[in-house]
Amino acid sequence: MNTIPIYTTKDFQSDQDVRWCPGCGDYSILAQTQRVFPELGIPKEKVVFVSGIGCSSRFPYYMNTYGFHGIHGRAAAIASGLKIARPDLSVWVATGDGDGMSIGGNHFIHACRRNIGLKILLFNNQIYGLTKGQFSPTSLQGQVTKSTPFGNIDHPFNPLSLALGAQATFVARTLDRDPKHMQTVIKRAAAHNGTAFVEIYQNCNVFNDGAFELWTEKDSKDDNVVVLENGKPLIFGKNKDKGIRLNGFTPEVVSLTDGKYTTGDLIVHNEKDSMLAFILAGMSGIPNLPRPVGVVYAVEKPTYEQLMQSQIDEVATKKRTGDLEKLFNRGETWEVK
Amino acid sequence: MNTIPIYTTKDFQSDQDVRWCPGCGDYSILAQTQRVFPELGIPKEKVVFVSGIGCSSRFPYYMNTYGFHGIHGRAAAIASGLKIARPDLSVWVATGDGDGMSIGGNHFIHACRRNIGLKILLFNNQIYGLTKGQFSPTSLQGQVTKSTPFGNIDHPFNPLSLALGAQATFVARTLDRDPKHMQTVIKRAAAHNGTAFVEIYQNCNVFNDGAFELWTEKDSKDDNVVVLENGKPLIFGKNKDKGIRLNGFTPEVVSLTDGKYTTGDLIVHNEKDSMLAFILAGMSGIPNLPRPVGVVYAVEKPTYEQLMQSQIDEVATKKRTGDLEKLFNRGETWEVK
Amino acid sequence: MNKITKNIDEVTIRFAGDSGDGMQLTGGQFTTATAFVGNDLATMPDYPAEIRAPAGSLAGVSSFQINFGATEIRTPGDKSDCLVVMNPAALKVYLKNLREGGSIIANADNFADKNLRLAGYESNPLQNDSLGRYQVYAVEISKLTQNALKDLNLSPKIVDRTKNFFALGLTYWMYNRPMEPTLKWIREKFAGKEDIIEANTRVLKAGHAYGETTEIFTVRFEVAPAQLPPGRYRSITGNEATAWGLMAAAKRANLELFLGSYPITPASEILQELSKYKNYGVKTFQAEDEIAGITSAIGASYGGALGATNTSGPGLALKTEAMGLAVMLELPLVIIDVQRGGPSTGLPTKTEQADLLQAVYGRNGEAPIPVFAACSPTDCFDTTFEASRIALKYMTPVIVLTDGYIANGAEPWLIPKISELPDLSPTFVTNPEGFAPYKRDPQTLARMWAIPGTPGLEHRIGGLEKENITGNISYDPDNHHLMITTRGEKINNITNDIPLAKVVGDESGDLLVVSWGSTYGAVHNAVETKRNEGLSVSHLHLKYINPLQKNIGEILSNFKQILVPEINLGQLIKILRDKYLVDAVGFNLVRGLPFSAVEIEEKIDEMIKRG
Amino acid sequence: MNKITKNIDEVTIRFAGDSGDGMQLTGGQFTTATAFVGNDLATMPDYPAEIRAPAGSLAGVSSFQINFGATEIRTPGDKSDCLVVMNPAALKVYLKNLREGGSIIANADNFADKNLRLAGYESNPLQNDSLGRYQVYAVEISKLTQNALKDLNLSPKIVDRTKNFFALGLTYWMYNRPMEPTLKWIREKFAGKEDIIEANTRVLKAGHAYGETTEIFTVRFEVAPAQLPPGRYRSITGNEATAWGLMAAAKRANLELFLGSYPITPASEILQELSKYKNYGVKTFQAEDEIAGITSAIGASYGGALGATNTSGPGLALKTEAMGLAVMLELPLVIIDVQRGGPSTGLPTKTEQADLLQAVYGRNGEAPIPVFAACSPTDCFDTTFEASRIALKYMTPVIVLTDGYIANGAEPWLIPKISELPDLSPTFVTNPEGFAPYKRDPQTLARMWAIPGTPGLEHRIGGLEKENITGNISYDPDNHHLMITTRGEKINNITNDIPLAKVVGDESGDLLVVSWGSTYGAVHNAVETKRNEGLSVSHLHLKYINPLQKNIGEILSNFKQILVPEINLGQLIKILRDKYLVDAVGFNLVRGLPFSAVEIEEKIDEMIKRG
Ligand SMILES: Cc1ncc(C[n+]2csc(CCOP(=O)(O)OP(=O)(O)O)c2C)c(N)n1
Ligand SMILES: Cc1ncc(C[n+]2csc(CCOP(=O)(O)OP(=O)(O)O)c2C)c(N)n1
Ligand code: SF4
Ligand code: SF4
Ligand SMILES: [Mg+2]
Ligand SMILES: [Mg+2]
Repeated sequence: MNTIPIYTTKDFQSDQDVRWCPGCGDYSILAQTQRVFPELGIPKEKVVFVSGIGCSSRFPYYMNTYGFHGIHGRAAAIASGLKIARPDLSVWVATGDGDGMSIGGNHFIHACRRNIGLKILLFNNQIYGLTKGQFSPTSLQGQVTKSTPFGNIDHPFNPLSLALGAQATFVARTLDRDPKHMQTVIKRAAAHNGTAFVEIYQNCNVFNDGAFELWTEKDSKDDNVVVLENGKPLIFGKNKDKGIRLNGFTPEVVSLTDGKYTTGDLIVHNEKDSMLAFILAGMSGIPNLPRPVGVVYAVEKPTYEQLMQSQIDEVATKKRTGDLEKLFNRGETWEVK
Repeated sequence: MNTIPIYTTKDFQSDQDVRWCPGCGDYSILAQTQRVFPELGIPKEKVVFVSGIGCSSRFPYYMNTYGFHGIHGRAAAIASGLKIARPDLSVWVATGDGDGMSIGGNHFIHACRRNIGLKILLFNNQIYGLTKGQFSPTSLQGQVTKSTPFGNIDHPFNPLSLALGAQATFVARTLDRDPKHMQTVIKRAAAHNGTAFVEIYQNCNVFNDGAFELWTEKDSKDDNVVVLENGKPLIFGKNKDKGIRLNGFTPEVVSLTDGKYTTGDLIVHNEKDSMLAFILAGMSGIPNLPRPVGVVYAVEKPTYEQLMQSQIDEVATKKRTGDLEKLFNRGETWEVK
Repeated sequence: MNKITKNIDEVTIRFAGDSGDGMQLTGGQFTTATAFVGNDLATMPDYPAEIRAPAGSLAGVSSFQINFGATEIRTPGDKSDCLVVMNPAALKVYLKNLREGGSIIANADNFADKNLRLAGYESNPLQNDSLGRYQVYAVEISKLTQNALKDLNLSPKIVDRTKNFFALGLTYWMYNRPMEPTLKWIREKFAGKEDIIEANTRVLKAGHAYGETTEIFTVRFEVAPAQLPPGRYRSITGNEATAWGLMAAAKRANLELFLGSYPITPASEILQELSKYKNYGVKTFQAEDEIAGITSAIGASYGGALGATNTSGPGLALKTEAMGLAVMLELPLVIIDVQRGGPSTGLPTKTEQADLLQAVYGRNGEAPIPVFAACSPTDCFDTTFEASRIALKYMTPVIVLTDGYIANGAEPWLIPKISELPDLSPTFVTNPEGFAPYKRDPQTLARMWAIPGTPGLEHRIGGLEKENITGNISYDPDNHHLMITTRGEKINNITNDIPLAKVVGDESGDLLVVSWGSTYGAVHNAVETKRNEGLSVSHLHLKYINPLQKNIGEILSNFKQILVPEINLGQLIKILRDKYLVDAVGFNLVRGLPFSAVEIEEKIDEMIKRG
Repeated sequence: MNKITKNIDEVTIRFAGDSGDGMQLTGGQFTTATAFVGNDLATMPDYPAEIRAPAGSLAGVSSFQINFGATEIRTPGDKSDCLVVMNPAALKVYLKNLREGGSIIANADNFADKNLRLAGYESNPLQNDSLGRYQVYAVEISKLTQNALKDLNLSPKIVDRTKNFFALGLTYWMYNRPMEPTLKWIREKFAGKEDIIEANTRVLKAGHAYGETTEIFTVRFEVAPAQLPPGRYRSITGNEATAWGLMAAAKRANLELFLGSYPITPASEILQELSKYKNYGVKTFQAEDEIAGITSAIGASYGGALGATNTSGPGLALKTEAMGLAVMLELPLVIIDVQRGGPSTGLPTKTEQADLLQAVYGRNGEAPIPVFAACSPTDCFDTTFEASRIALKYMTPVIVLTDGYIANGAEPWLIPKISELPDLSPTFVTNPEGFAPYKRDPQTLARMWAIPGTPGLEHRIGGLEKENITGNISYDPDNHHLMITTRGEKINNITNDIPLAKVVGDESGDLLVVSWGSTYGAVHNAVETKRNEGLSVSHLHLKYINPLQKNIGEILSNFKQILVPEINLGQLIKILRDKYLVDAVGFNLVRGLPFSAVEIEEKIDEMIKRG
């Protein structure tokens, strides 16, 4: 039996110079990933990072694991093939809001649907970084970018809703500026069986600086972020004095101090409730609600690679392991002398 | 001022031989569309049907309007360009579950997100018809098809959930075998401002016969279909004796005759509630629930082409209509004599 | 009755009828019986256009052609000698493919008003004299079938469905084929349904007896067994052979086979065939589109499988960008393009050879990929196996071109012994010492291959230009030039690893006809005919399109004229003219159909005459 | 001080520094001042690789080169005469591009430990004798800037940001450029920020004064105005010119312009530029991917707009399938490919010419598309306009090839009068009588164009093969051949509509150098040089790659040798050899860089010597 070596963060740092702009949120994502990996209990050589193209997609070069820097938008498809061929590997996808949601949107939703064992980290900076600042499908309406000098008229995706709508079994959100939280979420994603989708709010300080300030800055975040914890009511605020309750199906903020509502009135998070998951994901689209972060949804469902293996086993049991020689000679054949 | 001629169904029938298999559900969709169009008040020459490739994608040939038979999966993208260039046209997309959800999935979700004024009719037969019977992204798990001789291991999309997750503003479902219902839904789609998505259960009697029997056959449909009507409680059953209520966020069937529940306990349909829409769409994934048909969701939101026009108007007001000659001579120029 | 038996060398028969008439089954059974007597053969189904048309319509006609003989058979036959038609539409569609003086066996019962109208006949061709140039046998097949089954109490629908066996029995009699293989097949196929077995058996025999006893048939034909290499044979279509070629290659490489695919006519059967072999180390992945098809296969190759993807022209177009990635990554990958009529959606069910330039040149940047072409159904096996060999040995994607004609066609295949096929096992690096992802084998220039899961060899690859040896990203100008030329050289090196080209006929002369892909058979036959007539003409067939074999230039230089027939507007010819500066002449018919030998023969005559 | 003024014909200067040093701005201002005095000029920025690197690192260097002169300028210059470097990394990167004996102006203040280390210098090159072959001016630019602004109370950061104006002022003095245009620009750009205006103004003047007064500069240069055609000029980059070419074409066609696009280096600026002109009848659509980019443009063209799409190599690969659709639909469409280093992701920020064969041949089936190539930044305007003309007149997609080099480079552009540009208005059919969607103009073979919204002309088109004239789906073999050849003929007809090719130099001789695209300038200069030396060499430049002009064959036949330099492994040459059977020789350097004239000159010498 092999034992897994005891790793440190260093073991996951490759020898390549990290080439993001100083101050870029990508550094934190890299650091947290490198910090978390020693704890996952996966042999380093069993880990593969697959990416597309974008600033975020440079990620694999910096991880001292196997790495595959693909072409724009195709990371999920490449990774799917790899995972199906090699279910023993731990396959991670590092992608951007352009790479994963624009050109790569189809592979993304199909990976979710199939519940293939990929861990997809979406570096959402609401901009195309590498190509120097055009809008992305997560850019805000009205956002002025290089390709929308008069403001963006596209309505953005909500990545969590999209993943849920595509039948994802694990959906989470975290932030570049909250290292501890990100570490927890990455660990949860690693532990999930099937497609795990993590949206990471990532600041592009060059082309979209401050996009997530409200939810990352010291003085505003407590009042604008609600951290989801399974089984716990949705409470937030600097003084833990606010909560989220449902009005019909629509979440709303209530005060826990004005006597009208108590903790008992609040939504209690249940990771396994797919309908609640949609409600929580949808909060990003409603003004004045705090932004939920954490694991929004997590259920177990047979993975694609498990189903494939069962089918292989089943067929092999019924029909024995295939013998090509016999196959070729099966059915109508005849001898020429 | 032009008046619109009074059309009959015949006016919308082209001179091309209809070439679907005898018994195919596509015939009904064509018939209902041709029946409804005279009532829409749109001049025939302003209507364009755009399609991709598939049995369903032959649709444009049979409509005596403008028609564009594109390439596989790209109908929504072609139609988007057309609608942006020509907002005056009524642009319809006829697509299949392969064309629209497999190869064309990305264009589909982006059209929904942008709320571009397309009417998308998805002929869902849960199979690839034209290529003779491989599974599609809406085929059921376990389904035996030409490419899954031991049963399909893919988990299917729920087209309604996918559209909602992609921010669609109009989402509906109807059935090939219910002409009246289909007519209503098509009319509603036509009237919607923005992307209107209609999933049509369509029987492929050659490669996937009976896939929707439960919801279309006389003796089973009443007990297995719940027809959504805005503002009305969800009641169904041959004797209108069953209803749907929520247990937490999960819909469940209750009897209206055993005294436990009354109509007042049931879900009341509200087309404008996005969270309810997800719940209703999600019903297809829960065993033993009736299948909802009708308009699941319909809200007004500025369309892409409207936003573009406002922006053009705004810029034109601020900067006047562009004069190319002036533009070329603007900024740093110099004279050579 | 006095029946004459004529000995003939070669016959072509076509069975044609409505889609519902079971013509493919009939043809298949005839094929089995023909193989059984030891003839060489080739077959070709012709399906109606993609969407099923109304019964009896021209668009709904389905047919099956078989060419068999006592000598080597290379094509399913140009014109048929005998046309079996179950309805007027079938006659209408295929009469032009019947040779003058050929026989027509028609189900007279179906030549009634409605069917005649659907086929566009004003009057019954069986009854007027429009078919004077042919030998017409109007047989009341439906009625005779009903008669044969009268006492069985079967539904009229079922009775009607057996009528193709009547036609089959009749042709068995005419061409002296044994009924036993079909009778056996009926027993196995319908095991448990005794009434169906009985019905089919009776009708088959009734057809046979009809030939034997009625007066209208006076001649039957005898086709002696062919001299085929000894061994065990089976019939195989091009698409089956392609699928099996991949399986055999993976087996001999000791790798799992991974097919990433998206259905498309006429390539879907490869996916369908491979999806049956879950228990053979084969994984098939029906992806969301062609791009995911190829990129998933690249991912699988990266993981150490034999990655493959299959498609037709429009799908190949979509895979273009990813092919460039595979070139950059230098990973093995087999890309199969079953060509069909283009451009765009074109003629999806018809054959064409117009993807050659796309395969050779259709990528951004300098992205050389070997391109091999199969020339017949069975050659699909060999070509796919060979492509896998080169892909694994040179760490490169390889494109295999087949086309709708050979993909759907079938011929007898001498079943190989798996253990006697070449060993293709790659060497995975496992030793970290001296490892660098772009270190190359000095002879092949193939790079080292280390797969995930190997401790100590963790490394990163990608589509950006990479530094020689280390594989790190490099923007250095000279390195770029070096890598571009190295990748080119690697592909050119393959010429050292493939056999020299061989001319059929003299090594020099007046005219050389150069073919590639599925035109092989027609060209071969035409050149043979013309050589027998004494013309100085030879034949060169190219399996290797890129790189070309070393001796092609020399061969071309030995002929006064060069003719290149292609089912496109001239594609291979561009490469030959560019590379060898020879004034080759193209012969181009783009009609969605294979060439007939006669067309080539006429062109040869014209060229020779012109001198 | 005694300062000498030297008259020179042509100078090349490069400004280089860290990404944050404002070198692009500096270069831009120098360009304006140079245009102001009437020199001809060409410029070229060189950005760092895509992701921004740490300050002071080699990867972070940004530069701007300008070549200007009293004679016609065709390239941004091979080697520079003067190199202005703001830090050691800039020196390290660009020293090899400085000619022997050239000048270096360095900001000595930045040549300190950390920066030297980052650039990989062991000791300060300004202080050791490693730069002996150059004229080195080590100027304490940072300190002098600080001195000039001492009393203004600005933050050190802001002060530091103005130091590029010192370098600019100094070069203005050296090359005798007027400061006024820049002073004016400063006033306008920073209107309202008086302190910034004051700071920049002071520093610019300080730099100028430094040259005038200090002793280290003894020579200044005078470059006389060039003889340019009279008229109003502006500086324009290739990507801007492409965007404007599309706008001008749409204007002259009386159509809306629709650009369906997806960002990709180095083509994104075309989308960005056009997105500014909402009020000019321009609609830009940033699509979800390249496929949606082109298909939306096809949809827009179908609706009666001038549809266009732009991309670079990997994106062109993705558009392949849709291009085939456009061929089949016969709709106008302009496809712009700004080539970059390949294959795959390759060298995204570098230049290359390796998409030519993809553009000409890279589609499934026979799908001919005209391919035109621009040769300089301003030629992008003409080529795009011409492509639009052909697209509209022949109802066809047209591909325009430019590349990273000319897309980012700039030169003076004689601003055309819109009203004097050719009228491109298409005729939309409105009369139902005699209308059929595939009825053709007998001369051009272009089909009739009826757009949605036209009563009575409702019709359907699509990617399946269509019946001649009616456009209905047709599976007929002969019709297919007819349509395939007709589409081919239509494209060939364009040769009747384009001017004949002209040779620069003698019409016959020892050597003809054939160029296409951005190698134009270097080849032109090299041939000119060699002709001046008395060699029998001429130059043929091809803008029309497909179809080739009618007289190309004749021209080629008049030379003993033919040389085809390309930044690829030989692509145009394949077409020439195939088509004209001439033994042309390739000259191929694929380094992500433009050719220098010297490289071409050497190759010319070699060829002439070899004879
Ligand atoms: C086929 C193709 N199209 C376009 C590009 C250009 N491109 C590279 S990265 C990118 C978008 C990057 O945005 P995102 O995925 O959000 O990553 P970020 O840089 O913001 O991390 C684009 C459009 C490409 N490399 N390939
Ligand atoms: C690029 C490309 N890939 C694949 C195909 C083959 N193809 C044509 S239709 C189709 C799927 C049809 O399924 P669906 O969209 O569900 O339509 P249906 O026939 O069931 O109505 C496929 C795979 C094609 N024509 N083009
Ligand atoms: S451009 Fe933005 S996302 Fe890219 S490295 Fe720089 S800061 Fe990060
Ligand atoms: S194959 Fe199926 S979907 Fe297609 S026409 Fe036939 S019945 Fe309809
Ligand atoms: Mg981004
Ligand atoms: Mg379908």
